[in-house]
Amino acid sequence: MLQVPDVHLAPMLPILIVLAGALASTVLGFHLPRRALTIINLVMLVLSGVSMAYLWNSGAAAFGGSLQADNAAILLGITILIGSAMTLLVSLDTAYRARVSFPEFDAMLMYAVTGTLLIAFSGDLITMLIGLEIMSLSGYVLATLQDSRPAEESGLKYFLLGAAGSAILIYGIAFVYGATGSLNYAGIAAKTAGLTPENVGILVGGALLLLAGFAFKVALVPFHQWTPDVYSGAPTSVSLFLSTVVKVAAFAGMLRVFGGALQNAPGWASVLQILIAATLIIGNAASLFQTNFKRMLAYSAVAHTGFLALTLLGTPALGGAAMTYYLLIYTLMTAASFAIVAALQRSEKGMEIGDLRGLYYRHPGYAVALAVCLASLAGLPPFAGFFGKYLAFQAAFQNGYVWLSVLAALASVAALVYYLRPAMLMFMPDRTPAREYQHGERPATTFTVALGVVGVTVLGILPNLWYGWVANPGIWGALAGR
Amino acid sequence: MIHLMIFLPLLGSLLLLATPKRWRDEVAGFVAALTLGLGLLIWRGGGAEVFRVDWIPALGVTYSVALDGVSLTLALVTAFMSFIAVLYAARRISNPGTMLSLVLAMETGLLGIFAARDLLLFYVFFETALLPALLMLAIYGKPNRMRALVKFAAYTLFGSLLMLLSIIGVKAYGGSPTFALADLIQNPVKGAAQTWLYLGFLAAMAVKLPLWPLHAWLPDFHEQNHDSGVPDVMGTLYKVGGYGLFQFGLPLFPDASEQLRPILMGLAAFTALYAAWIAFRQTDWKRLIAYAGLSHMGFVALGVFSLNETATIGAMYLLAFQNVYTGALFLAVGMLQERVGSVHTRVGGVMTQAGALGGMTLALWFASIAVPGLAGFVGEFSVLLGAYQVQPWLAFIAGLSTIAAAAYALTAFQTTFWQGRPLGAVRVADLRHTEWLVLGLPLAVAVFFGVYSAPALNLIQPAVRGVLAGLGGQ
Amino acid sequence: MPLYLLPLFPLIGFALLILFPRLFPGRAAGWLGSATVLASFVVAGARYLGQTDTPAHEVLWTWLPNMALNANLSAGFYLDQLSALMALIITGVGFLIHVYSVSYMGHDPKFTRFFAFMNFFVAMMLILVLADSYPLMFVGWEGVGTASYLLIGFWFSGRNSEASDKDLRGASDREGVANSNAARKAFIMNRIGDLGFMLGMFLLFKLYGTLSIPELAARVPGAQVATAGIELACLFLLVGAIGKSGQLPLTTWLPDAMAGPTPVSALIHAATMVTAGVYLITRSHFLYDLAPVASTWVAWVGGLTALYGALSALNQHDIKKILAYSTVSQLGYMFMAVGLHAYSAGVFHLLTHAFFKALLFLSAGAVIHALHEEQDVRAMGGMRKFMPFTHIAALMGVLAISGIPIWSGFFSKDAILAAAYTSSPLLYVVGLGVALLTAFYMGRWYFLVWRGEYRGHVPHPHEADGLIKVPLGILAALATLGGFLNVPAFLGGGHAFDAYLGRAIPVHLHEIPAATEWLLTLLAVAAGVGGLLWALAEHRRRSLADGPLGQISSNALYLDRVYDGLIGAPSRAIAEGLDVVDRGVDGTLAGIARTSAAPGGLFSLWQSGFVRAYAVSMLLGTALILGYWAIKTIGGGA
Amino acid sequence: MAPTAYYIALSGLLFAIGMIGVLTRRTAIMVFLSVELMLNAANLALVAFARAWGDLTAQTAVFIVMTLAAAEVAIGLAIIVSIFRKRETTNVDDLAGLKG
Repeated sequence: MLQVPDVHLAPMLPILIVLAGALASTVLGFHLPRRALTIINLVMLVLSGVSMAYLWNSGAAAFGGSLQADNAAILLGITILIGSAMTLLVSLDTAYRARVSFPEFDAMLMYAVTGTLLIAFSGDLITMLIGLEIMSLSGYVLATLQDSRPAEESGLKYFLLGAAGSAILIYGIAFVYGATGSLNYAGIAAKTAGLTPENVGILVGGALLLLAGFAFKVALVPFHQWTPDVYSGAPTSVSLFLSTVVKVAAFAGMLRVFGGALQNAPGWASVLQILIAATLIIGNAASLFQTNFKRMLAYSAVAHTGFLALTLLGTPALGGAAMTYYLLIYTLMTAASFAIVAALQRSEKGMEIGDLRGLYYRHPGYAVALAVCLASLAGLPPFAGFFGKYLAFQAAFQNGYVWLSVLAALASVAALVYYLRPAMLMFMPDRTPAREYQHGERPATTFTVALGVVGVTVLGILPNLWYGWVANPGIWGALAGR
Repeated sequence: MIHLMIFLPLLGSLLLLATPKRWRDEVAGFVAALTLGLGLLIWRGGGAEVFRVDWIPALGVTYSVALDGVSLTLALVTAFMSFIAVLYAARRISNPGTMLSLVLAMETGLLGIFAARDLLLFYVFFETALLPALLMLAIYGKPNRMRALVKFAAYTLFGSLLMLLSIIGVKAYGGSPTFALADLIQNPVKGAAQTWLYLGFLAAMAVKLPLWPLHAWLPDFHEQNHDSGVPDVMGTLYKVGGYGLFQFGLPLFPDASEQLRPILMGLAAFTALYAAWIAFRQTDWKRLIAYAGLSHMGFVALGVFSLNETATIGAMYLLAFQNVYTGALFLAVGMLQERVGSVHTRVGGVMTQAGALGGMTLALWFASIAVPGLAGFVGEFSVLLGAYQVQPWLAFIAGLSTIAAAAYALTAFQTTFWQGRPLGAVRVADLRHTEWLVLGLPLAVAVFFGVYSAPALNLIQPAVRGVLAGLGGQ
Repeated sequence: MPLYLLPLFPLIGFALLILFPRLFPGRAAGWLGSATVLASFVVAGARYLGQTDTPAHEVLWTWLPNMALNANLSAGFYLDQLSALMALIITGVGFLIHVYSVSYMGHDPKFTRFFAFMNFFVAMMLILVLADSYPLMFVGWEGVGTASYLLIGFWFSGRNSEASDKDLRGASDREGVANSNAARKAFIMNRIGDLGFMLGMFLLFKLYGTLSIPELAARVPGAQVATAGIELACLFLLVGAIGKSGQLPLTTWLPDAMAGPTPVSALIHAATMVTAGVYLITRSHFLYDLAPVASTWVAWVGGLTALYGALSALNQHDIKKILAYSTVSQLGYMFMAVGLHAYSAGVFHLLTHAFFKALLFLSAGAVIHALHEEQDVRAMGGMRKFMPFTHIAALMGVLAISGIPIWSGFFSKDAILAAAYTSSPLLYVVGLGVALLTAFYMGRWYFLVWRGEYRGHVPHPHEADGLIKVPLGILAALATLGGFLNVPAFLGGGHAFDAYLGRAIPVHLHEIPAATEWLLTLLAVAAGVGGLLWALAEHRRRSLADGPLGQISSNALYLDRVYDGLIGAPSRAIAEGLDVVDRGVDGTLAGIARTSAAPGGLFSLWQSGFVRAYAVSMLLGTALILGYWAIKTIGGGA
Repeated sequence: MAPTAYYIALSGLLFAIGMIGVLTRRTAIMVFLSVELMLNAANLALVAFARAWGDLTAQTAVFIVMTLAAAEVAIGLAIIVSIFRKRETTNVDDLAGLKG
C-alpha cells in the first residue's frame, strides 16, 4: 500500500530559510564579496526567526512527526539563531584578521546552523542524527578553515574524536531501537513502560551509549578533552560558534532524547549525575590554572556544561524551562565574552589573563562589558547568569539531587575565583603599554557585545521576559508526546 | 517613595557617569543627601508597609519591599553613613567620580537588602552589593589586593550559594507558593530538614557577620582597601549577617534556632573575645578596627542567637550604630593616613598637633568600646544582659572582651595620638573644612543615641517583639 | 529646682569648653568651669535644704529596653539623704578644687581643656550618685573612669613635647609614655571592675527582673530568692567597687594615677571618684544586709587593703605617692566599715576624708608648684619657712588623718574602729595597727616636707597666691571641724550625721558600754599620737628619708610586677599566639584551597594534547558506563 | 534463521575492534578507518534489530548512516590531506601543540 508522504513545508520553513542562506553562500560566493553574503545570511536568520514566531503555538509537524515545530523547538531555535547571528556579526569585523574571510566560512556556518535547527526540530532519532552530523561535519571544517597549525590540529582532534563520538551515538540509537522498535521520540516514550526485562537491559544500554555520545558533544567529563584544545586552537569567532550554538544544539538534542523519549527509562540519570559531578569538579578546578583567557573560557564552557546538565536531572517541566532559559543566557554571555576577545586579541591565541590588567583605563566600554559577562558567568546577580544557575540548582534540588546541588554550589565558588581574577585585573591601574589590538572599527562587534550585555542585564533584572515564555509546563510535557 | 529611596542612589550612580567632572561631587552629595532625606520622610510617615508585586510569577519570586522597624533603622543608618562617605570621598580622593559612583551603587544594594521581604530578592540584593565592593577594592586597593579580593569574594559566595540552596529548599519543602517572607512563614518547614536548611542559611550569614571561623576575609579586606577608608565604611555597612538572621533566619527556622542556640551562642561569644584579643596585637589601624568590628559582630550574633528579647533588641541597636562609629573611625584613620602617610599604630604624638582629630578619634573609640552614654553601650549592655539570662557563662566570656576592648583601643590610640612626636617628623595639620562634619556628625549621632535611645528603640522594639512572638514565646 | 540641673550645669560647661575653646581666652575657661560647679552646688544646697523624708525621684526619659518592671528603663534621678550628701561633697569640694586649679593650671597651654575635663568629671560623678538605676549609675561609673583616663593622661606627651632641646624632649617623651601608660592602666583595671559590676546587674536582673534601684529596694525584702544568688550578686558588685576604689587586688592603678595634675589627684583620686565603690555598696545596702558572706568579704578586702596601703606608704619618696597609698589605705577603712554594715561610719569617713585628703593633696600641689615641679620629698624640707599659710593648712590635714582628737579624722576613724570591735576583733586589730602606721607615714611626710632644713634646688620658693590659699583655708577649716557633725553619744554628742543619714540608710547602732568606748578611743588616740611621735623621733635621728621595710614598701609589695608576670605578659603572649593562629587559620584555609585545587594541575597534565589519550578517556568512559550497566543488569537479573 | 543475539554479538565484536583500533593506531587514516568500523557495527545492529521487529524504518536509517559515513570520509580526508601537506605526516601523536 502506497502512502502519500506526510510533507508539510510550513514547519520546515525556519530550517529551509537557513538552508537557502547556506546554498546562496555556496553559489553566490563566486560573485559577491563575503561581506554581502554575511549580510544576506543575517537577513536569512532574521527571516527564520520571524517564521518561527509565526509557527508559535501551532504545534505543526511534518513527516509523520519526524519534524516537530513545537514550542520547545521554537524556543531552542531562537536561542540558536541569536547565537548564530552574533557569530556572523563578530565575523564581519574579525574574519579578515583571522584569515577565514572566505565565502566558505559563511556557507559552512549556515550549514551548521541548519543542522542545529534540525536537531532542535527533530521528532525522531534519525532526524536528530542527520542534524547532528550536518552540524558536526560543518563544525570540523570551520575549526580547520584557518590556514594555521593550531587550527589544523584542533580540526583533526575535533574530527577524529567527533567521529568516534558519533559512532557511539549511532550504536546507542541502534540499541534503543532494538529495545523499543521505534525511532520516534513519542513512540519510544510510549513503549518504555511495558518492556520485557531483557529489553529493559537493551534500552538501558542504548540510553547509556546515547548518553556517552551526547556527553561528547556537550563536553561532559570524561568526554570533554577535545573542548579546550579545539576552542583555543580554532579562530576565536569559530570558538564562539562552537561554544554557543553547537553546545545549545547538543543540549537541545539531549533535552529531546532524555527529557522526552527516554524520560522514564531507567539507569541514565544515575550515570549522568556522576558525569555532572566529575564535570563540575574538573571543569572548575582546571579553569583555575589557566593563564590564557581564551583557554580559560574554553574550560569555563566545560564547567558550564556541568551546570546546564543539572537541569536534565530535574522534572521535564522544571528542567526543560530551566535549560532553555539558561541556554539563552549562556549564549549571550559567552558570545559577548568571545566577541570581546576576538576584538581585542592580537593573534588567534587570544589574550593572556595578565594582559587584561588595566583594560578599563584603555577600553572602558569593553572592560565593563567583559566584567558584566564574567560576573554573569560567575552567577552573580543582578545579571542573568544568576537566574540560570539558580534554576539549574532548583531543578536538581527539587528532584532530590541535593548532594549534587551542594557540590555545584561549592564548584561555583571556585568558578567565581577564576572569573573574578580577570574581571578585577581589568580595573587595576596599570602603566605598562597595552597588549591588545588597538586599531580598527568594530561597530558590529560592539553591537554584538552590547546585545549580550544588555540581554544579560535586562534578563537579570526582568527574567520573566524570557522565562515567562519558557515556563509553561505544557511545552515540556509535549516532549514525550503527551 | 520606598522604591525611590532604594533606587535613587543607583540612578545617581549612573547619572554621575554622564556628569561633567567638576559637578560630580555636588551631584553625588545631593543624591546621597536626598536619599537620606527620603529615608527620614519615610520614617516620619511611620515606615513603609509591605509593597508586593510579582516579579517572576512562574518561579514565585515577588518584588516585596518594606521598611519598618529594624530595617528602617538600618536603612537610615546606611543612608546616613553613605552620605558621610560621599562627603569624605569628595574631599579626599582626587577625581573621585568612580568612587562616588560605586559608593552610591553599593548604597542601593544595601538599602535593597534591608528592604527586601522576599527571600530571593534579598539574595539578589545581597549579592549585588558585592560587586561595587569588589570594584572599589580592585580600583583603589593596595598592592596585595588581589588576594584580599579573591578571599572576600570566595568567602561571600561560599556562604551565599549554600544559602541559595537553602532558599530553594525552604520553598520546596515548605510548599510555599512564593518566596515572599509572609508566604514562607505560612508554610514552614518541619523537622530535621529545617535544621539542615538553617545551617545552609547560616553559612551565608556567618560569613557576612562574620563569625569565627569564617572571618578571615575581613581583616585582609579592610587592610587592602583604599587609605581614605571610604570603602571600609561601605564594607562595614555590608556586614548584614545579623540582620539577615533576625529578619529571615529566626522566623523561618524557629525550631532549628532554638535547637542550635547554645552552640551558636558559644561561637558568637568566642568570636567576640577572640577578635578583641587578637586586635590587641595589631599594628595596622585598619586591621585593628576590622578586628574590633569583628568583636562587635560577635556581640550582635550573641544577641540574635540568644532569642532573648532584650538581647535581640540590643543586637539590632548595636548592629545599626556600630556602623556609625566604626565607619567614622575608618574615616578618621583615612585622615590620619593623609597627614602622616601611614596607618601604623606606632606613629606617636599626633594629638599634640592635631587635637581635634585626636579628640574625635578618641570619642569614637569610646563609643566603639561601649562607654556608657554613647550609642555602643546601649546595644552591648542589652546584649550581655539578655544573653546572661540565657547562658550566664557565655555572657561572661563575651563580657571579658570589654576588658580586651579597652586594652586594644587605648593602646593603639596611645601609641598613635599620645606620647611624644618623633623628632623631625612632619607637622600634623588639624581637621579642616568638611572633615569636621565627616567626623562630627557620626559622633553626634553616637552621642545622641547613647543618651536618648527612644527614637531607635521605638522602631526596633516592636519589630523584635513581633519576630520573637512568632517563635512561640521565648 | 529639678535634679537634672545638677549634672547639666557642668555638662554645659564641658560642652562649651570642648567645642568652642577659642571663646574663652585667658582664665575665662577656669572661671566658667568653676561657675558651673558652683551653680550645681547651689542647686545641691537648695535641694538639701528643701529635703523631706521621702526621697525625690525625677524621671527624665526612657532609655534602655526592658530593664525595668514591665517597661523600658528610664533615665531618672533619685535624691535621698545619701545622694544629697554625696552631691554636696562633690560640688562643694569640686568647686574649691576648680578655683584652686585656676591658679594652679594657669600656665598650662591646655588650660581650657583641663577645665572641660574637670567639668565633665563633676557631671559624671553627679550622675553616678544621683542615678535611680544601676545602668544609669554605670553611666556615671564609666564616665568618671573616662574622665579619670583623660585627666591622668592630661600630659600625654610630656610637659615639654614641643621643646627643641634634645634632653628636655627626651625626658618629656619618657614622661609622656609614663603618663599615658598610667592612664591606660587605670582605665583597663577599672574595666575589670566594671565587668564585675555588669555581671552583678545581670544577675540582679535575672533574680528580680528590674534594675531600677527603688524598684529593687522594694522587691528584694519580699522576694523568694536563694541566698546564694544574692551573695553572688553582691560579690559581683564588690568586684566593681574594688575596681573603682582601688582596693585589693585591683589597687595598683591608683598610685600610678598620680601622673595626672595635682588637682586631679585631689578631686578624683582622693575625694570623690575613688569613693564611688563605698557609695555603691552603701547604695546597695538592702542587698548586702541579706548577704552576710559577701559583706564579710567587703570588710576583709577593706581591712587588707588598709594594711597594704599603709605598708606601701611607709617608704615612698614621691610627695604625691605617699598620699596616694594613704588614700588606698583610708578607702580600705571605709570598705571595712560598710562591710560591717556600719554604713553611716563609712560614709562619714568618706566625708571627712574628702576634706582632709583634698587638703593634703592641694597643699602638696602648692609645694610642687613652689619647687617647680619637684616631687621628691628628699629634695624638700623646711618648707614652713617659705610657705607659712600652706604649712598650717597641711598640718591641719596631717592631724586630721592621724586621728588626733577634735580633728575630723578622729571622729570618723573612731566610729569605724568601734564598729570593727563589735563585729570582728581581728579586723579591729588590723584597723588599730593601720592607724598607727598612718600616723607614722603622715608624720614622715610632714617632717620631710615642712620641717628640717631646706634641701631643694629652687633658690627662693614662693608662698602660693590667693586663689590657692582660699580653698586651702576652707578645706583646712572643714578638716578641722568637720568631725563635730557626728559627735558620739559618750562624748556628749547627738550623732547628728547618723541621724540624718539614718533617714535613708539603716544605721546599726552598736551597743557598747561607755567605758569600753572610752578605752577604744584612748587606744586609737594613742596609736595616732604614737605614730606621730615615732616619726618625730626618726626625724630627730635624720633617718626619716629611708622609711621602714625599705625596697618592699617602695615597690608597693611588688604587686605590680606580680601582675605583669601573671596576667600582663601571658595575655600579651596569648594575643600574639592568637594572631599567629588567625593568620595561620587563614593560611590553612588557603592551603586547603590550594590542595583541593591541586588536582586542577593534574587535570592539566591529563590534558596532554595527544588525541589518542583523549580517545582513551572517552572510550574508557564509555566502557565504564557500559560496564556499570552490565554489572547492574546481571546483578538485577540474578 | 540465526537468532538476533548472534548478530548483535557480532556487531559488538566489530564495535570493540573499532574501539581498540582507535586506541592503538597512530596514523590518522587508520584511526579514521577504525571509526568507520564502529559505524558499520552500528549498521549491523540496526539491521538486525529491524529484522527482529519486522520493521523497515531502521533499515532505511542504515542508508542514512552510510551516507553520513561517506560525508565523514570526504571531510576527514580533506582535513588529513591538508595537514599532511604542511607537516608531511599523518601521525596523530605529532599533533600535541595544544594542551594543558
